Amino acid sequence: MKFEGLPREMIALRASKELKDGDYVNLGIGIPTLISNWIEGRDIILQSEIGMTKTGPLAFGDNVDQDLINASCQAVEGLPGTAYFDIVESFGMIRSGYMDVISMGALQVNDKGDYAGWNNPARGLGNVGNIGGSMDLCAGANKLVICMEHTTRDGQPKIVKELSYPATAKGKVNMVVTNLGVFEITPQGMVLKEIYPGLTPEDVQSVTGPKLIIAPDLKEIEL
Amino acid sequence: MKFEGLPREMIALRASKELKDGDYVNLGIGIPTLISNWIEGRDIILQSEIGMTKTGPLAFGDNVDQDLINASCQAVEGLPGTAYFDIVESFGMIRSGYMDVISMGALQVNDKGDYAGWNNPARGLGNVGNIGGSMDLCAGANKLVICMEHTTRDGQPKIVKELSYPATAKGKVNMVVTNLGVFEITPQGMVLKEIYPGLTPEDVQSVTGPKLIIAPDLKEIEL
Amino acid sequence: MIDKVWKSAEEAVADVPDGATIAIPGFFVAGVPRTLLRALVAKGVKDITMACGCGPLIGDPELLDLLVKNKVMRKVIDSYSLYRSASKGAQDPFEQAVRSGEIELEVYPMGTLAEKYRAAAAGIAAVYTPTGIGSVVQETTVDSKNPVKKESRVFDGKEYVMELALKPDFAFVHAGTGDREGNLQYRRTARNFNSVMAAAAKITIAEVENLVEPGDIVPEFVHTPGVYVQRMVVVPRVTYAITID
Amino acid sequence: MIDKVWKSAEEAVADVPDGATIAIPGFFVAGVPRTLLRALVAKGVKDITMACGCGPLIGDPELLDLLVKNKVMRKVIDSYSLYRSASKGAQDPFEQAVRSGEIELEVYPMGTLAEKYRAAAAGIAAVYTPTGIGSVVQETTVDSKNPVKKESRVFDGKEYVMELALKPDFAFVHAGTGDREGNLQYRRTARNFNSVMAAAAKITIAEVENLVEPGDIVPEFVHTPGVYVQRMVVVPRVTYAITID
Repeated sequence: MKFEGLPREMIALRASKELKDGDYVNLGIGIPTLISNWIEGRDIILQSEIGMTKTGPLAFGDNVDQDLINASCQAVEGLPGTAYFDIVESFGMIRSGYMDVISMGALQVNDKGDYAGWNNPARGLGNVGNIGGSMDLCAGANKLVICMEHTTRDGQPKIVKELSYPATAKGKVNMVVTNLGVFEITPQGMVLKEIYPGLTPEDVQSVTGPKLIIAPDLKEIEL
Repeated sequence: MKFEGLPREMIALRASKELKDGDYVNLGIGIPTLISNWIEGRDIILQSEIGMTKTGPLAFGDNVDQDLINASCQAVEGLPGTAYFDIVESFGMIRSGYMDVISMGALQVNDKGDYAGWNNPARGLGNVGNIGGSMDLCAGANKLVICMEHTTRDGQPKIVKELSYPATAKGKVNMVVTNLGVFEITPQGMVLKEIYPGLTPEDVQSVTGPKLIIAPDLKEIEL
Repeated sequence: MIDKVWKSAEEAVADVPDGATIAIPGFFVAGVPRTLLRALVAKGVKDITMACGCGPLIGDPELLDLLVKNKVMRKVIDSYSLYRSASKGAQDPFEQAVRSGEIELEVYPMGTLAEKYRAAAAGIAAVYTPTGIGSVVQETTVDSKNPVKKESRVFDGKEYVMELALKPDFAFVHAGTGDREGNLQYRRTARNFNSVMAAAAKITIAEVENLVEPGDIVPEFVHTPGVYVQRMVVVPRVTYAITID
Repeated sequence: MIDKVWKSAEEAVADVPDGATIAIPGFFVAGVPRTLLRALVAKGVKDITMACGCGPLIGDPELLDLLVKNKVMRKVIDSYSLYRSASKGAQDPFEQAVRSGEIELEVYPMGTLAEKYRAAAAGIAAVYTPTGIGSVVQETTVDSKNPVKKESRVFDGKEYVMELALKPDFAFVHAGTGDREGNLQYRRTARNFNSVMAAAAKITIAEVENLVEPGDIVPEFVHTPGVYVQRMVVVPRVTYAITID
């Protein structure tokens, strides 16, 4: 079973509404990177773990500089107020909680707020993989929003009862935004707060591992 | 018993001969600070723990800037090649061994290379005192040269069998330069290597706590 | 537009509660947040712990007297807080308050204090440092009232002492230049403890001599990124005596 | 006069012995010491451990192929050393060498690696970091051949893992500007791991695009003080593709 739901850009748009003016924010590779397209003109400061605050838009043409990239290895621009710093400072501010919101992609999430994203065992490389900055970002997150497709390409749930992939962090996820809905992790479990127009909670439950709690005020996804 | 020996400036001159061209050096408060008067024109780089390499001479008149002081709170100048950095970097480089030579004053030294300098119990403040950067400098020292008067004002030895003052560090001192002689700390004990002209080893021993080893090639202090 | 500038030092410190721990940078006379400290005295507050690095209070004796007379401080943490001269110290109201037990004094090696603030700034719980091995610092905190035991441990045949992060509630910092978004630059040796304390504290209030607009500071040469700074006030550049004697 | 400039990259790396651990900064394409690495390949050396931070080798695929074909490396330490695409990775000689066991790969969270180099730079034996708690990183090193157990510990009700300092024998660094005494400045995001690795290593060799005289760099804006740098070489600024795909 597979439902279409929101395109990736719209998942990013919905996630962008979790950011408040004045927030310092770090966006991971994948759908989270697309959030930056939806916050232009707002007072939201993007941190890039390579060592930069106030990361600007993607750079093109003469503005491309190999010494100015974001954490996804894309050429970017600075902005008035940009600061550069070294990697030690960059991860110091991440771990000690200066990021108001962090958004990451994921391979799997469960209803306890655990998530897996750094190592897909199907690659056959055993216990090694690309950790990058993901575990540090989780360690320091004040609000961790996972943005992902609701299911794998072949329709398997990515919201699962127990992670089968190696965990990136446990109990750190606050919210999950997928193409089918918006979910909040609570001590009682995973709450379906917003749903893609035309789907029923039963539809969403049918492609979700753990039993969902349906919010009493469930509404359509707000874009 | 008290012998006159070298004036403080000459103790500093003798100690300055322990510095090689290219050395990075940190000089503590007291006689060590005077060493800087003897190295002008040489390729010796002074680090000041406030956060500065290539510390220049004392500043006077219009060159005085309250934002440019050395670790002894004296106005100083910069030099071409000066770098400023923060306190974390400053003590990082001290602890991890980037200082080739460190020179400090002392209240007491013994023949095992222990020394006391941060807390004079006679002040009556109990266990508290001014530690400053002294213990970090000892922890990172490659070569620690103590410069001091050989005895207290009332003629008591400052080179002692056992420290009666609280230790700054243990087993870290390599060399002691006093008004009466130059001493090296070795696994066998304290070796009198150079002596003030006119004094005998017995004279020096008479104002020194531990039994001295007299160097077979004992000579007059080289200035 | 993000604008972290407050109207006055008095407003910026108005919510500092009794009992707070405030990080005070400065190395004797260099880089001390004198205006914010005077605003704190004027506000009237008690039982403050002043978490210092290297003698910012004896670098400003008039201020130190105000702090003692107004009974602002319960405790001082520092590496070099006493006058070098014992006879001058005996006359000093601060040292007298330490002797009488009215103010608690806890001292650390300077580099250890730097690491304690740095650990807090970087989300690190504790570090193992070689500094102080063989001294009383290895065994306990050096505190005029309540020494607390410490742990040490051997790595690769060498001893190290475990030091815990020290996270202040507030930091007052002093910068030569700052933009409205909180990016700061310090002059010469006035940087010292300012940058690490700005990063370590929960709320950082920066007094700046020159206020500029975002973009005016070359981005490679920012010393304290604005993310660490919550409030700013503009202060005049005042000249004062360079001495701790 | 102190002058740390050597005639060529080849001379500057000539004494790197087989089996050395070399810190290689760079974040994918930014700030990678490409000239020094090519000189190392040309010299011919074996069993090197490349201690990286964030994918400087996959940022320069031609170089990575050279390193693998010439069997320069015994081990790579990194946080992000594999191509993102599994299909591209399967074609990659480096990934194949990891699979076959010819090259050992040890991976850490990026911030943990930064702390490990930083601890070495600062004379700290170990730190307690919250990163990796709840993952395999808490229990052991993540190593393709020899995972080693780690310790964790609770401070104030929160778990932290103990990470040891990582001190390289050499660091090769790349700076935009440097003076003859070794003071360095990095451009924009090319700083990344360069400054911490320069401070961490026993011997640091810096390749610089612009060589200037002492005094030409504003002293407040030095990123790496010259005390950390033992050798320098001047290299041209080469433009290359910005991609890891």
